[in-house]
Amino acid sequence: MSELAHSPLVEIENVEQRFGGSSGFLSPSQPLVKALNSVSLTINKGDSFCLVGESGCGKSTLARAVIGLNPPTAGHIKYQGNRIDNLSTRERQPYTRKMQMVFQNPYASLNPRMTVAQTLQEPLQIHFPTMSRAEIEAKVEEVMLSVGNDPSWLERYPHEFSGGQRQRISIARALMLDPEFIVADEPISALDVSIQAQVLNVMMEAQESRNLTYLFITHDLSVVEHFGNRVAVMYLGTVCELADTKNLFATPRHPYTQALLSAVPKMDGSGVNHVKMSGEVPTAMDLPSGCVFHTRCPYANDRCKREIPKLKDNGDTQTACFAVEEGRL
Amino acid sequence: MMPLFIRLIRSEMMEILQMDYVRFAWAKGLNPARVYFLHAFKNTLLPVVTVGGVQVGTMLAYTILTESVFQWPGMGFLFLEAVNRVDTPLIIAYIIVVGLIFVVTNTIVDLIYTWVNPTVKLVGQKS
Amino acid sequence: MALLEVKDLQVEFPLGRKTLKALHGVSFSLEKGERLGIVGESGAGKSVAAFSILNLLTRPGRISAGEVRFEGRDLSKLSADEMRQIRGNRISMIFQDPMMTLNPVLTIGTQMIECLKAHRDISDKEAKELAIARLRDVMIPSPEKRMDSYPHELSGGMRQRVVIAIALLTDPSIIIADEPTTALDVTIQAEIMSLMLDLCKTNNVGLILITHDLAVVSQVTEKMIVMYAGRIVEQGETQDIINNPKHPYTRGLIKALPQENLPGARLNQIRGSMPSLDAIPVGCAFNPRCDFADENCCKNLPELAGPIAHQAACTKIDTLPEFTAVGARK
Amino acid sequence: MNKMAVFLGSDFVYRFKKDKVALVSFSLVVTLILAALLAPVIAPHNPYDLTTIDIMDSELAPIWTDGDTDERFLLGTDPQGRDLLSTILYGMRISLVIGIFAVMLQAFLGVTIGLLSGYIGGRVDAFFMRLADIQLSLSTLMVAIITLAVFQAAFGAELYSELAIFMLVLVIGIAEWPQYARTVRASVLAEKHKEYVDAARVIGMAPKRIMLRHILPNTLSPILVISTIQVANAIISEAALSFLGLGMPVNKPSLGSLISSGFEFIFSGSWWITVIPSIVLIMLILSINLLGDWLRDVLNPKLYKD
Repeated sequence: MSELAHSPLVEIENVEQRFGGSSGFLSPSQPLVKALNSVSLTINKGDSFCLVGESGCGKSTLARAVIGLNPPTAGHIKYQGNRIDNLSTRERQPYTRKMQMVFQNPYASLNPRMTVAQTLQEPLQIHFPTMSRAEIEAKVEEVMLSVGNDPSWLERYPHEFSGGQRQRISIARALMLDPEFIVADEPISALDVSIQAQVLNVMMEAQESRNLTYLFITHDLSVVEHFGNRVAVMYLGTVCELADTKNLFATPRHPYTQALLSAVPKMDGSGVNHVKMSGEVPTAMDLPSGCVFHTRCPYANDRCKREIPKLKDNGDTQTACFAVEEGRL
Repeated sequence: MMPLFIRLIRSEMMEILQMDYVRFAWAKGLNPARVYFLHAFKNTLLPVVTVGGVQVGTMLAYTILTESVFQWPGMGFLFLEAVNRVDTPLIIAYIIVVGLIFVVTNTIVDLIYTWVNPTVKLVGQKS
Repeated sequence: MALLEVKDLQVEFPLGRKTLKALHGVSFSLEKGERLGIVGESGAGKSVAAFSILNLLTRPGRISAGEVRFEGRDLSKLSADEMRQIRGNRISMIFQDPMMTLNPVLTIGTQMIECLKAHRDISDKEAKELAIARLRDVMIPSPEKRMDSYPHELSGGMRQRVVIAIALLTDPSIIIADEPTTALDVTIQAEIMSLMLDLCKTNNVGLILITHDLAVVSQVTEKMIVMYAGRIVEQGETQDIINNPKHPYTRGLIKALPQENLPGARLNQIRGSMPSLDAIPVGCAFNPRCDFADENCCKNLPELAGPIAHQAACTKIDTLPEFTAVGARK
Repeated sequence: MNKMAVFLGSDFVYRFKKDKVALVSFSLVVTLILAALLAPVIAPHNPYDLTTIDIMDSELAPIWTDGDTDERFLLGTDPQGRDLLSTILYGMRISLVIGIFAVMLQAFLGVTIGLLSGYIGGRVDAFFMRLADIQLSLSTLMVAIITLAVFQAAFGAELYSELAIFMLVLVIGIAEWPQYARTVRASVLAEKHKEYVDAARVIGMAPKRIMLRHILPNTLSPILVISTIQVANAIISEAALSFLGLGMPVNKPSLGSLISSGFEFIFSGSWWITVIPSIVLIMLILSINLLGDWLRDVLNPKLYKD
């Protein structure tokens, strides 16, 4: 990763996200879901920032909040210092060009009724209406080649491609507007291992040639170890540990991160020996009080049940855990 | 009404027989009757019940037609007479009665639906 | 005579204009209490192999050739009724997505008791106690209460444990698990895998684990098969294949894993993609994606060669470069 | 041109040729529609030209029966002495015109409302869906009967008879838009959560364009499927209304009103006035419905397992 001066590109400050709970007159009231609880992160230029966590931990919700698909109910999101979470589509226009997204399901992220050419031309037609057809087609071809796609694909429909090929088309679409920041929501988890390597390589090459910054969402820790340079581990809408990849894998301090890393199946034939976590996985609807992990944490004491720990530096990584602060762990 | 249900149940069954839990039922070695009637059929009831509820309305409307064809002096025929004689109070009365019938039938349908489909809770029902 | 012997199994899907061949002659065997892993990417035919053992192929799939000998009887030739006595009783199955495997409108209790009643003529009370005992075996808290709850009231991990309990109800001799933990999170997957491992060992139950995850197979199974485009390309002792893969495809699969590469470096990818069933290349199906392929590979089909403990279907085995063992990097 | 070649070679056409029912019903529908459209050319007489109609010729039996027949009128005549065959052809044209235009109105209303309430959701969705539920539970026929009756009572029969076609199209159109709205809304809700819609929003596309360019094209197949069935339903509704005397006036009869005008005579011997148009009506509706069924099986992605 090019070690640029650490100028923050995207700042996430105390973002909260609530779903449901609204008891409209006609629509029945749904239970209140606390998807994100005051999340604060900073993504620097050139980073491959990875967000890791199990299903239901809010990593995709945070990604959608950052890109503006679901504005957060509280807190700010800043892009190069100015707030973007409260802008209308019109005001967001300059930022939309700089921020793009790649999605998880290759079979649903391309409009089945539009040819690859139409899908790729659309962003240009919207943002650069003055651009001539020839210029647009030239740009589309250039980006397709840069991502290693065969321009002959342009006239075909999405159902004629395999998962891996579609994901590469999806990446090409994200690169059409020459963005600086790309949110990738589990781009490879729906693909086979051999195809995952192809797509990851394409993303790495694009990052180097276009000086991109990635917010990479995944539940696969081995991909994080390979791809990311900074990692945030999330649990039930809260960031429990934040660190450079090397430190996190070398010296994980938060009990949940330790359990998560031990659960990853290793190939060295050492069999299944993982840290057992007691209790049942709570849902975001009945969020435990204090530290969200206290119901399953072997080191939890009554302080953990009452107060919500803040992210603090502990020498190796930043953790939100009283046991680490008090040296009990 | 009958053909509608036949077609609906057929398309639902074709879809549900491909679901994993039906294949799991076969994998458990259950006898075909149990798989078809208990596992598959109970799941097809869900859409059938909801569509059935709405059909009650159409049934009432067609009473007007059938009664006037066979000249039976039923509610529908009464309504038709009222319309021809522009007897507005009778028309209004008829509509209120019909409205009442719909409210009652739809509530019954909702109750049946929650009984058939446990995943749906009535608002305020203790699980 | 092994417990289960599959010989030259072929499966076809006649679909109107064209007939797709999903399995081109697959043979493997399983001893009592042995754990076999079947690895392959989507479309390799691993699930088809699993379902054809119990003759549960989705229409219009059917076994077109070969034998599935279980305790001496060829399952592919049995009548529906005879087959029913085996399914869920001697051989049981675990599906991939716990959300879909349990019937949403029936209670857990009903779905467990019916499986017992179908194979044992015991009273409802006895069946209920046996079911509760099994639920306790799979470490489900307060099993009595769980019997009357519906599937949607349980979490993914809990549901998969119920499915495992159902599979163990009738003390089968083999459990076929089709990607049992793919839909689960990594911490829950570790718990389910260790649970299945212990239960198989204590009850001496054979396990056929179908997955695309090499790491899970290396942790749980003793023997493994690697499948590609409807054929077995490599089979043998799991640790032997993981540490010293012979077939170029298996090597590519292992090297493509992020664990095996220096952080930040390009992953060594396998070019191209899995051929679809109606466009399988002539000769060795892997030749368009293989760096070592020559015209011989593009003409005739390589046979499985080598010692029983570790065979591979490739004529270039001895010319391949030395393979750095797993974990050498750490 | 290759789009046409692609279509002809596609599985859709392949399955069409193989399915006897689809072939028969499609050819039947095409012949009936052609017969209706070419009515002025084919029909031996013009039922609207009063000069040629002679009241004396009323209730003549069809040629092949032994009653008093007249070779000028193949299928006999109706109570006003009009040639039954040509009246049926003209009547079918009116029924088809009403059916198709009513469905177009339904489609326009239903698709717009379905699209809006599906995509926007919240209050808009709740309001339209409650409205649709009310109308559906009251059922389309009831709504039609009430509005037509009130219109006829308020504006008198003569004005009504000129505007009859227009009124019927309006009423059947307005009465049945919920069918479209619910179907479109269901598929919009399914498509809305798909990621290509999110991708469009991330590119900064205006909601209007997303709805028209992305979501609508993907809801076409369900719309196509129910359109065929809705045409059949519209024709049935029109026939029912005419039967109740609320539909087409006697001087410009549709199939429905033709059947109802011959109804009194069914017992007094001249059965053909009701029976023959009924057969034609049943053939028309049956073939359209069969075509619609076949379309549903072919286009329904869930059942279509390649």
